[in-house]
Parts: sequence; C-alpha cells; structure tokens
Amino acid sequence: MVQPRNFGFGEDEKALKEVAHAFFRDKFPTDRLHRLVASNWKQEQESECYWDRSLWQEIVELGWLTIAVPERLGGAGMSTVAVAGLIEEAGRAALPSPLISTLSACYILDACATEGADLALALVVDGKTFSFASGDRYGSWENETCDISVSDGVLNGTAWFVQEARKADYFLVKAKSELGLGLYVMPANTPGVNICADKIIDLTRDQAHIVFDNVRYDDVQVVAAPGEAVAALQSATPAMLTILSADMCGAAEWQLQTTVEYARSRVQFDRPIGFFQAVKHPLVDFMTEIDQSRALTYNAACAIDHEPEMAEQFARMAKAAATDAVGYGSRISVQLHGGIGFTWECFVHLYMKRQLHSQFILGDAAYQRAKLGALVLA
Amino acid sequence: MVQPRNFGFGEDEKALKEVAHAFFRDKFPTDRLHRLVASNWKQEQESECYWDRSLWQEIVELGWLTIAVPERLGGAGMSTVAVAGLIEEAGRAALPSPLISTLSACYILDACATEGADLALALVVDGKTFSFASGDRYGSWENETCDISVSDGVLNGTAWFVQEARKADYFLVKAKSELGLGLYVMPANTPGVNICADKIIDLTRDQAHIVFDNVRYDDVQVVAAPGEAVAALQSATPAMLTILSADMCGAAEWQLQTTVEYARSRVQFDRPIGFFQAVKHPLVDFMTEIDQSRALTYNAACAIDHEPEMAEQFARMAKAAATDAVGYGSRISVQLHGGIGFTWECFVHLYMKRQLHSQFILGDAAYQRAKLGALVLA
Amino acid sequence: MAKNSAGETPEQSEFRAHCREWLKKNVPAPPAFKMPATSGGILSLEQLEYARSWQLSAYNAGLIGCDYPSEYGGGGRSNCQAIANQEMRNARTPVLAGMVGLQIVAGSMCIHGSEAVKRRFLGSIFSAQELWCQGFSEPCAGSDLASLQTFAQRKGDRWIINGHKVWTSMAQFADWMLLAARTDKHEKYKGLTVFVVPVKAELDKSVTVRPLVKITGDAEFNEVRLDNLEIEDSYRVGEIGEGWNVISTTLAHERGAGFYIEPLSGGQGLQSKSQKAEKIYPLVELARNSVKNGKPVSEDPVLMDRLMKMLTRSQGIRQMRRMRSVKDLAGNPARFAMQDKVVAADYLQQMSALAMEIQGCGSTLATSDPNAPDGGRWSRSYLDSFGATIAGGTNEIQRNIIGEKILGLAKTK
Amino acid sequence: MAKNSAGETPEQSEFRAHCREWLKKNVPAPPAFKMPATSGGILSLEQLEYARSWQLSAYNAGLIGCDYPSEYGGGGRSNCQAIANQEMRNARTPVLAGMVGLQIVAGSMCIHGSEAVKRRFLGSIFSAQELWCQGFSEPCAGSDLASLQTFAQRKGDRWIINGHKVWTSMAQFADWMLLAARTDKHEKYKGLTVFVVPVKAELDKSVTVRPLVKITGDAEFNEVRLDNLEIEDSYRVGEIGEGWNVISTTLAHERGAGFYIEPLSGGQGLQSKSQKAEKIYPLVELARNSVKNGKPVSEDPVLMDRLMKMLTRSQGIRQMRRMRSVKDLAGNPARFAMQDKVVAADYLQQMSALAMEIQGCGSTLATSDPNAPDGGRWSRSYLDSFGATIAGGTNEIQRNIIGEKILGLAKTK
Repeated sequence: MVQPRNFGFGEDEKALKEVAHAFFRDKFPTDRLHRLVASNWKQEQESECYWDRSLWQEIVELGWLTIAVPERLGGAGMSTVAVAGLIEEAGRAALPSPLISTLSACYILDACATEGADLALALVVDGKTFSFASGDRYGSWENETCDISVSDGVLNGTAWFVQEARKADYFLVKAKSELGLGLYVMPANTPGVNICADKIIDLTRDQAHIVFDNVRYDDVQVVAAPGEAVAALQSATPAMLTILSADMCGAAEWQLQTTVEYARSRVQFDRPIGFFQAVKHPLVDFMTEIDQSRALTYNAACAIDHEPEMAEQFARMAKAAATDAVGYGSRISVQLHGGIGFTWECFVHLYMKRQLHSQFILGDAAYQRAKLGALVLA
Repeated sequence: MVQPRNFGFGEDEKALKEVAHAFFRDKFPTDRLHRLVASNWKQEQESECYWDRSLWQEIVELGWLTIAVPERLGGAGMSTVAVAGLIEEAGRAALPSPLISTLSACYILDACATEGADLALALVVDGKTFSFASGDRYGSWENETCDISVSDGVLNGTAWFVQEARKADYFLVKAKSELGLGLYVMPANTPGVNICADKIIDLTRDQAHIVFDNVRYDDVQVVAAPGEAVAALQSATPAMLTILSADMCGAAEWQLQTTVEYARSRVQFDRPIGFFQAVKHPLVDFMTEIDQSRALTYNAACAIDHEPEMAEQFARMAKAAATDAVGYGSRISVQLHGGIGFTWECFVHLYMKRQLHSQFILGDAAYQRAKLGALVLA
Repeated sequence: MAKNSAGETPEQSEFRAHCREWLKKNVPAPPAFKMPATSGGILSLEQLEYARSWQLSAYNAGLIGCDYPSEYGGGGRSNCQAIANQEMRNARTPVLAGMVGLQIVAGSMCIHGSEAVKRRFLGSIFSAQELWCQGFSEPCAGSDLASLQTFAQRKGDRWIINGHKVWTSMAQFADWMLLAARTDKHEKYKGLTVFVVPVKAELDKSVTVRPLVKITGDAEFNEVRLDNLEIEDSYRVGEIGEGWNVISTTLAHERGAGFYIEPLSGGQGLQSKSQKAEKIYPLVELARNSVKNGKPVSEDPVLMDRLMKMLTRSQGIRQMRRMRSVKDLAGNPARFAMQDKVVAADYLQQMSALAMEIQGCGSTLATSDPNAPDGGRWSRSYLDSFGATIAGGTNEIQRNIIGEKILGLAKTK
Repeated sequence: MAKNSAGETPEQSEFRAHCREWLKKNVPAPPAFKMPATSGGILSLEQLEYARSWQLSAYNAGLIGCDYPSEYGGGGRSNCQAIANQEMRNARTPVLAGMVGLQIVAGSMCIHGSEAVKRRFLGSIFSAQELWCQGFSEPCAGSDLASLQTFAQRKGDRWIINGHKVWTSMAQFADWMLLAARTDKHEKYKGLTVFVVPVKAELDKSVTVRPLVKITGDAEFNEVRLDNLEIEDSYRVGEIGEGWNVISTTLAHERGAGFYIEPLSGGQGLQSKSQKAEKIYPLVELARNSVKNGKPVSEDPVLMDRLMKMLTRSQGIRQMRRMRSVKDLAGNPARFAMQDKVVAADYLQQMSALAMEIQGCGSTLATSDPNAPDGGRWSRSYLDSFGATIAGGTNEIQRNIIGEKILGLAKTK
C-alpha cells in the first residue's frame, strides 16, 4: 500500500488534535455558541455575522491558521491528516470562523506556486484570513463556470456563495478572460469590491455575494495567470473537500452524542426512550455512517499526503459519504428530540442548519458521485 | 374529474373479485403451491414448469380468460378495473398460470383492431393461451428493440424472456422488417419454433427464449402489419403494466399478512416479536407502500377505462410504486421470519422469488420513472 | 339509498350544487396583507379577522359543521362535509380561523360532552365566534401523553387547576382551551379528566401565555401556565377518570381518522390550487426552471428519478385518500385513515429535502433573502416539516398505533 | 516497543517476511474441481480434503493460530494473525477447512476451557485434524438464544443430553460440536452450560444429522438431534451455569469482535483478488459490460449514481477496518469491531440487489442457466445475503447490542 497503514496519524497529529479538542471543549461549549448566534431569534439576524474575535485571536496565536502553509514560508507545514484532525474538532464545536475558508485558500495558493501566491501565503502567516470567491449565480462547483471577467487589468462581475465573506481580510478571486481562468488576490476593503451579505439559514456561518465593479489590480495580485487557474484548483480540490468533510464528521459526532445523551435521559412510558428500537436503531445507523465518513475522510487526507493520484476519488467519496451521513443524522437528531428538538432554544437546530449548509457547499452527494463515476470509468 | 370517484369498481367488479378471492383461498392455498413447485429442491427443477392444469381448466370454465376480450367477439368485455381485481387475487395466490400473459396479449390484440387480431381473440374465447414474444437478448422493454426479423414471409431470430412460454398455445411475435415492426400470431407447435426453457429463480413461473428458424406464416397470422405494431403496443402498455402491478400487490398483501401472522405468534424474549419496533415499523411501512401501490394500480386501471390520455403516466407510477414496495416487502418478509425464513421449507421465499421476477418484467422502477419523467416534462 | 353515477345520494348532489353556487359568488378576494397557509400561522389581528369573517360567512351558508346535529348548531346533514371541503378546495377559499376548534375540539365534544356543554359551545366553534386551543402536551408528556402532570383538584362543585402546557397553537387568540388534566395521581390512564377552561377571560390572571419559538424562528406556538385556575364542574367533558377516552377521540380527529370529517381550509394562501399531496407539481416547475452545476435540472437523470419517485408518492397518497372512501376496495377503511398522517408527513419532509437538492446552493438562503430561489420556501418547509413528523404524536408513535390497531401486533410499551 | 514506519514491531516485520516467503512457494494450485468461496460451502469429500490439507500445511508453517499460546499448539506470538491473514489474502490461498473451529470454537475454548480441554482440542483445531460445528441455535431459540431448550441432565460424573439444534454448518463432516445446553430449567441466563460433544463418533447412534435446505436450494446447513447423548463432565467448557458467558465470548469471536483474531480464508475461490468489501469492483466491470433498455449501463446516470454509492460504502467499510487498528483515531475500537458485521451484511445485500438491477431481466436466470449474466452469481448472492443479515444474530439484534454496549442506551427487552 502506498499509504501508511495508520493514515500518517503520528505523534504530532495526535497532539494537535488533542489540544484542539480540549481548547474547543473548554473555551467554546455549545451553550456559548447558542448565546453567541441564537440569543436573538428575529428573522433579521439571518444576515448577521456573529463570531468570537477574541477566541479567533487565540486560534491565530496557536498557529492553527498556518498549519497548511509550507515551512519555507514560515508556516507549520503540517500534513493534511493533521489539518483534518484539527478541523474535525472545530466542526464538533460548530465554530463560526474563517478557518476552513482560509485553509482552503492556502491549498489553492500552494498549488499555484507563483511569487504572488507565496506573498499571499505570507499574509496568512501574518494572521490574515482568506475566502475563495468563485461561485456563479447558480452555485455551480464546476471549475469552468464563472460570472467574473477580467480585461484590461479590471475585474467585473459577481462571485456568489462566498463563504465567511465578512470574516475574510482577502478574497481569492476566480475570473475569466480570453486566455482562460485566472486567480487574483484582492483585499476585502479594495474600492469597488462590494460585499452583499446573504441572509442564510445556517447561523454559524456567513455568506455573501461579492460584486466587483471595475476593480483594478497590480501584477503581484495575480496568483495564477489566465489559463493557469484550473490546474491549481484541480490540485487543491481534494484538500478542500476533505477538510469540509472533516468539519461535517466532527459536527456529526456532536449530533450523535447529544442525541444519545437525550435518549438516555428522556423518560417516556416509564423508560429512557433509548429503550425503543425506533430510537436506538437510527442512532446506531448514524454512528456507522459517521464512522465510515470519518475513515474515508482520513483516507482522503492521507492520499493527499501520500497517494495523490487517488486523492480526488477518495475525497469525493468522503464528501459524498459525509453529506449522506449528516443528512440522515441531522434529521434524526431533531426527530428523536421530539417536541423540544423543534424549538429554537434546543441546540440541535444549530448543527442541523450548519450541516445543511455544508451539504451543499462544494457540491452535494450526487454531484460528488457523478464526478467519482467519471473518474472510475475513465 | 374524468374518472368516477369509485374507480368504476361497481357491483360486477366486486362480485368477480369476491368469487376469485374465495376460489383461490379454497382451491389453491399456499401449502398446495409449495407442494406443487417446491417439494423437490434440486437445482434441476429450476427449468421445470409446474402448474395445475385441472385448476386451470376450472379457471377457463369460469370465463376468466376472456374477461378482456370484447363482447362482440364472445368475451366478457369487462373493465380493466375488473381485470385488476381478478389478477390481484391470483397474485395473492402466486398462481402459476398463463393468465397474465394471455390477458396481456388480449390487450395488444384488441389494440391491433385487425381481422387477424379478432381471429386470435376468438382463440382466447376458445380457451387458448397466449404469450407475447418480444424481448431482446438484454431484456429490453423498448418497443423498438427486437432480435427477430421478417422477410419474404419468413421469421428468423430469437425472442428472449418470454413469459409462461411452455403454458402458451400461441405466441404473439414482434418482428422487424424494413417497413417497421409487425406482430404475428404463431402456434407454439409450428415447425421451426424452438422453445428453449430458461432456468429461472421464480418457481411459480416459466420463462423461455424462443428461436424462430425460418418460420413461415400466412397472411391471417399478421395481426399488425409492418409499421403498425408500435402504436398497438403503446396503446396496450398501460394495461400490461397495470395487471402486472395488480399481481404484485396481491402477492405483497400475502407477504404482509403472512409476516404479520408470524410476528404475532413467534415468541422471543418472552414476547411476540411484533412487540419490537424493528419488526413492527417495517411491517407498517410495507403496509403503507402496498396501499399506495394498490391505489395507484386501480387508478391506472380506471384511467385505461375512462381517462386514456393519462393511462400511461398512471400505469408507470403503479408499476414503479409496486416494484419498490415489493422489493422492500420481500426483503423484510424473509428477514423478519429470521432463520426459518431462510429455509426452503418456509413459504416466504416462493413469494420473494415471484416478486423479484415481477420487478424486472416490463421494466424495473427506475425504468418506469424515466419514462414517466419524459411524459411529465413533455 | 339511490346513488347517482358519481356515487352520491340526492342530498349530496343537491348540497354540492348549493356549495358550488354559493362559493361562486361569495369567496372573498385575497386581502392586501399576507395570509398564512394554515390557521396556525395566523399572527396578526387583521389576519385573524379576515379568517374569522370568512368562517362565519361559510358557516352561515351551511358549509361548516354540515354533518353535526342541528340542535347544536350543525347542518344536520349526512356525509356532506367532505363535499363542502372538495368545493371549498376547488374554490380556493381562505383559511378558517377556528381550525383548532373545528378539527380538534368539536368532534370529541360532540361525542363526549354533556348536553349543556354541546349547546353552549359547538355553535360558536362552527361560527368562529369563539376560538379554541388544545391543552394536552406538557414538557414531560410528549409521546407518552398519559404521563401528563397538570393537576385538577376537586373542591366541592369546582376544580382548581395548576400546570404547564406546551405546543399550544392559537393560545394567544383563544377564548377557550380543551384541557387534559390529572385528577388522580395513582392511576396513569384512568386518572385523567378533560375540561373546558377559559383562556382569554383569565389572561394574566390565572392563565399566562408565552410564545414558543420554533426551529424556523417563528413563534407559532405558545406555552401556557395555569396557576390556581378555578372552573365549575359543569365545564367537564366526559366522566371523571375517563379523560383518556376523550383524548383518544380528540387525537383521532386531529389525525383525520375520527368519526367527524373536519372542514378544510381552502388553500387561498397556497401557491398551487391543490392539497398538500399535490404540492409536487410546483417541484416539477422548479426542476424546469433550475440550473445546477451548469445544466438544467430537468436534464439531470438522478434528480429526475427522485422527482418522479416523489410524484408517484404524491399521486399514491392522493389515490389512497380516494380509495379510502371506496368501501369494497378499501377493506378496512381505518387502515387507510390511520396511515395518512405518517405518510403525508414523511412525504412533506422528503419532498422538501428533494427541492433543496434541486436548488443546490440556493437552499442555503433564508426566506428573507431576496435572491432565495422560490422565495426560500423549500428550506423553510423542510425545517417546518418536523412539525408534521413530531406534532400530534410523533411518526414513531403513530407507527406503533397502526401496527397495534391495524395489524394486531403486540403493544410496544 | 520500537516500531518501524509501517507501525510494526520487529517480531511482526520478521513474521510478515516469513509468511510472504513461505506463501510464495507453498500455495497450491486451484484444484480441478470447483471449490466454494467459504468453508460452509464445502459439500464433497474431495473439497474437504483439499481444504484440510492446505490448513495443515499452513498450520505447520506457523500461519494458523499464531497468537495462541504455544503450550496449546498455538504460535505463541503476539498480534501476528492479522499479518498472516493479510499475506494469505494477498496470496489468494485456498479456503480453510476448519473455519468453524478456528473462528467460533478456539477463542472461547482458550478463554473458558479447562487446561485438559485446551490441551486436548486446540491443536487439532488449528491443524484441521479434527473438524467442528457449533450447536447453539434451536428452532425456538434464534434471536433469543438464551431461551434454548436442549437439556443436559447431570448423572454422577456424566451428562445425558437431549435436544434439537439447527443451522449447524459442517455438522456432516464434524468430529465435535461446541454445544450450549440448559442445565437448569428455572434460570434463563444462569441455567446454561457449554459442552464439547462428539458428533462423528455418535453419528446415527445418539446423534442424527439431517441437511437443512436454504432459500437458494443448497443444503449448506444441517439440523442435529441429540437423543440421550452421554458425555463426561470433563467435556464441560466453563462452570455449570456460566454458559451464557461462554456463549457471549463465542459470538463475539464469530462476529469478529472477540479477543482473538481468527485466520482468514484466502479467497482462492473468489473471482477477484479481494475481501468482500472489494467485491464492488466486479460490479464496475459488470456495469461496463451490461446493456439495459438499449444503452450501456455505464451511461445510465441513475444506476451509476447508485453504483458509486456502493463503491463509496465498500471503501468506507475497508477504511473503517483500517482505522480500527489506529488507536489514536479510532477512539473506542469496540465501536468499530461491533458494527462490522451489520454494515458488511447490509452492504452485501444492497450490492447484490444493485447488481440485479444492473442486469435487469437477466437477474431472473438461475446459476444453472447458461445464459445467466455473470453466471447468475448476483441473484444467488442476493438470496444468500439473508444468511449474513440473519445468521449469527440478526442485524436487528446486532443493532440492539451496539446501541446498548457502545452508545449506552437502555436495554430493549
């Protein structure tokens, strides 16, 4: 086997995951999340962007923002398996933060291998946050679709479904020209960059569409020249899928454990409801789906590190499995909580909404399977 | 509403269904079926063709073979809803017989509206049995695919997946020529017609591929001239789908009731196993699927009688729903019987195997839905 | 009785003609303000008044309470409410303000109530002159409703009631509540009794109503606290200790499986001219109009396969409802009636989930986002669908009941 | 202990090298006659002898029973069986004749047996000199195994046993049976005791073996009747009344969740060079080679979507097995071990069902039909899959156990 049998999950990876686990458990328990994002239940808050900046500062100081930045640029340069472990813990906490969006940008920038990209990665080492701005009006995840065009050194158009847009210091913008797709680094406060917040269901994220209105850029902001972007994106796609899957697996484990705890303590008909197979068996099934998704996620991460020719296949499997698992698990986490699960005050809806969002970002399960099928049959 | 609210299920239909119900209950209980088809368990029997000819003679004498033959030709000319009711009862008994194959042929012949077709229908009135010979090597249900060709008054080629082939006195053969597809009536004992029995899993049916080796025919055997067959087949397709669905619904109700009975009587952990939700809930779900499939089947039958423009849509829905229902129901009927359900001596496998066969004949659920989608979006 | 070709008695045919005629002239135009799709969604007084005046007008025309005895304000007809419902649906009439009273209270009150109670309350339920809420569920009594703890203490000819009810829709507008309370702490099922208790008259005195926020962020439900609420014994419904019977009758009506057929809101607020089961057709439209990953959804065979599965299910539910009334085909009609809620609730949830997949990333957007495809209704309806699979008895409990009552399986408890 | 880059101890690395070396030279060619994929499928004596002589040869080379103490005939190694299994799988070694003994008997015998029993039996289990069957299930004791009625009556230093066992694979060839019997009629779980009883020596005397025909028409199982079978008390395994403990240990090993890792058959009889979980790859081939309704299945997006779902599941199971051995990631390894059987059985069933759909009408054909696509193996494997979802504890019971043992939910009973 090309991959190490233990997924390359060695002492460093273990230590990082354990520290992250304790950090989120102690500093960001779910009641704190609920107070942060759900204490006000008016519809208007759907366009709010709540996050805990002091907690974020601690995360930056722990160096977690730079773990995917190569050592030669001052980053920690850790394995993708390590990144997956960290993000799994952040997902368990349903952390509102630009961590995933910045790490995803790091993988793209690293794949660009240009001077501009290295400068951008240095910004990450300085604690700056990123988000990838690429979606079209319909939320396509095809590399080829793009509603932003570039000509004469000016960007025009709109990027849709941009994640954590109001938490990002910089955008990594995909734009098309006659020569093909290119990638551009753009400070969020550049004149002509208009961030239009979306009102979204997930309370733990923010999302926006970004209108670029005659935005000028310098050469140094070009991190992938026209025609060079697709290769970089293809190379970074497995990592983007894998870290999102890791987030979903972590959040899913929270959903499982929280619902199990309820099934152990809630008494109806003189018995803890976990007695009933209509409660017990779905929980077991959810557990088996989580475990497969996790195993596939670490397998994908390990392939990125050790078996890159299989990385896309494995990463698509991980995202497909995680998407199905959390679709099922979110449903039962609310359903098995019964009436209380249908209320705003119960925590389970926060995770259901985050998972719903994650299901669609980077493409849903059927999309991953269609891509996988093309790879397998190729 | 174009359709009568009661599906056109009036006194005649009710009387026929009740008589059929009592007939099969009294004359062909399941232990008799098991003795007939499964008393010998050697693999060789998979090519046997067991049926009860004296019971069949009684059925012919009751006139059930002719219920779909128009009155002007001496048939009973009953509604499709009546036919569905009869076949539902035959399906409940898992009756090995050429009833479905002959009734299906009647609908095709009636749609041909030619002199030859009328003569063929008169044969049915005389008690002769039919089967439609049309499948290609891959079991396609597309009207256009065909492995038999006709030229110079001679048929050559093979019809695959022909149902109840060894119980049929006549075949209704689909063949292609330069002018398009035609239909031909062929006595089973015609020289050059070679019936090659398939070894099949379903013990309650027989199936064959039929090799036509320079088979000559008279003009009167041409029931649809070249180029005329597709229209007739399209017109008869809803009825063929509907009566097969009725058979599946009847057999499904047997599966449900038999498994319910077992769940009421089998005791484990000091309780009838129906106590356990892992037994109870699947049975309830199977029941709801049967009821939807039945309702869709009668709706399709009624549409054939009263709302022909909707008949194909409704019939495809019925077959799709019935296929999914019996796939699920067969699985749980064996599973919930536990160890005994996995044995040859238990009756449930006879029905599971019949249902598996029915699932594929005339196209499975996904096939029906693809056809339905094309109709709905057209 | 002689029946026409549609299987209707002369009385029914005549009544249908009357409904059609009257509706043609009397259905009001939709109001300028937004109306909810169900009475539970009524939040403002102007919505309430619109729905209330429609119900009064329909009641006066004989379309509400048709099958109830005339001495209690009903129409005194037989098997006519279903006809009025069909015609009201076709005419897309407005929401009825008093659905809780009509659907939940009237049937069991008519079956179990005293003569005095029936004469006092039924008419005003039909006319919407008085509005109702239901006081059954409690924080610790959900699926296991009979474990409820709200206590009614006998004191001569009066009862003193203390307790805490949840999931009480319409409580903020209700004049009365049908309350299930414990009157004996030692008997679980035989220790329950049902009462009629005042809400509006006691508000902020012995009754407190507080909104309960749903998963969607809407406050369609309430919690109600009763503190030393005193009522006369004549407000009792059914015998002391016979409450479980009354509750069961009520729940059967709530699930559409009771003796009386309740009037239906006509769906004026709905986007399509249809029952819930037909909501799929907008989904076909949605598929036609949606683009996903660069191609039209109607050309995506995987999504189309699932859409056709939903279309088949939708038609299956509709035809099952039709078959339910055809005795010779239906066999045991209770089998059809009892499964309806489970099947419809699951369907609503799965259909909404499919719609979200059709929309892809657009499903991340809330109803308040102007770019949300189809106004964000499908994600909202997915979240809301847990109301259907949980409220009025979870689907899990419903499956128990069906397995036990219809299939005769051993009780799970 | 120092580990190399693959996470292996020096002992393990050396052992792996030994296995690889030995297997390179000693794996026999497949025989002229057909061999079954599992030992349960052995029906003829020539099949049995082939499988038996392979097991003896592998045992002599140290590849069987590696982790058992050497004083009982084991290899006395530590964590080496898994390595031998990997190497045997890669080398596509033949089926092992004594799988029942290896998988079901050896582990619990080693844990619960007396010194005499271990010395007498374990070595001949490893070498296949004696073959075993398992006598637990009875007609009325399936899921509820502890309700078994086979009775062992104490008579001085001997026991007289009467009863009826079912699902006994290999009984027709077995020398011995591991028998669970009741020794106390008043205590359900505490009234059980486990024994070793002779089969071959008592055949047609106090033991009768009759084939039990499966749903597929094959007779891979037997029923065994015991009529006044007498054995000495020294054949007892574990204490009197402690049988449930022994049974639980045995079942854990049967489900692959026991203390000892059992040797694996190498899959010489399988069509692909792979474990069960990888059987999917032939399905991809099947899809490539199948035509359905006039078009290649590989161009049917609906079937391809489901095939990719299965491929993902197959890989998921495989990776879960890998993760199970990575302690720092796995958390509680029992969580992985216990779910393996349920997940693999469901997968096998769903995969076979999908293969049938890919074949369409071809799935109606039996294995004996020369035109059956892929030799009819998928329909057969679908029918056979109920063995996996039912035998050794139904999936329903397995889910109970997992929910209770791993998630800590209340016992369903």
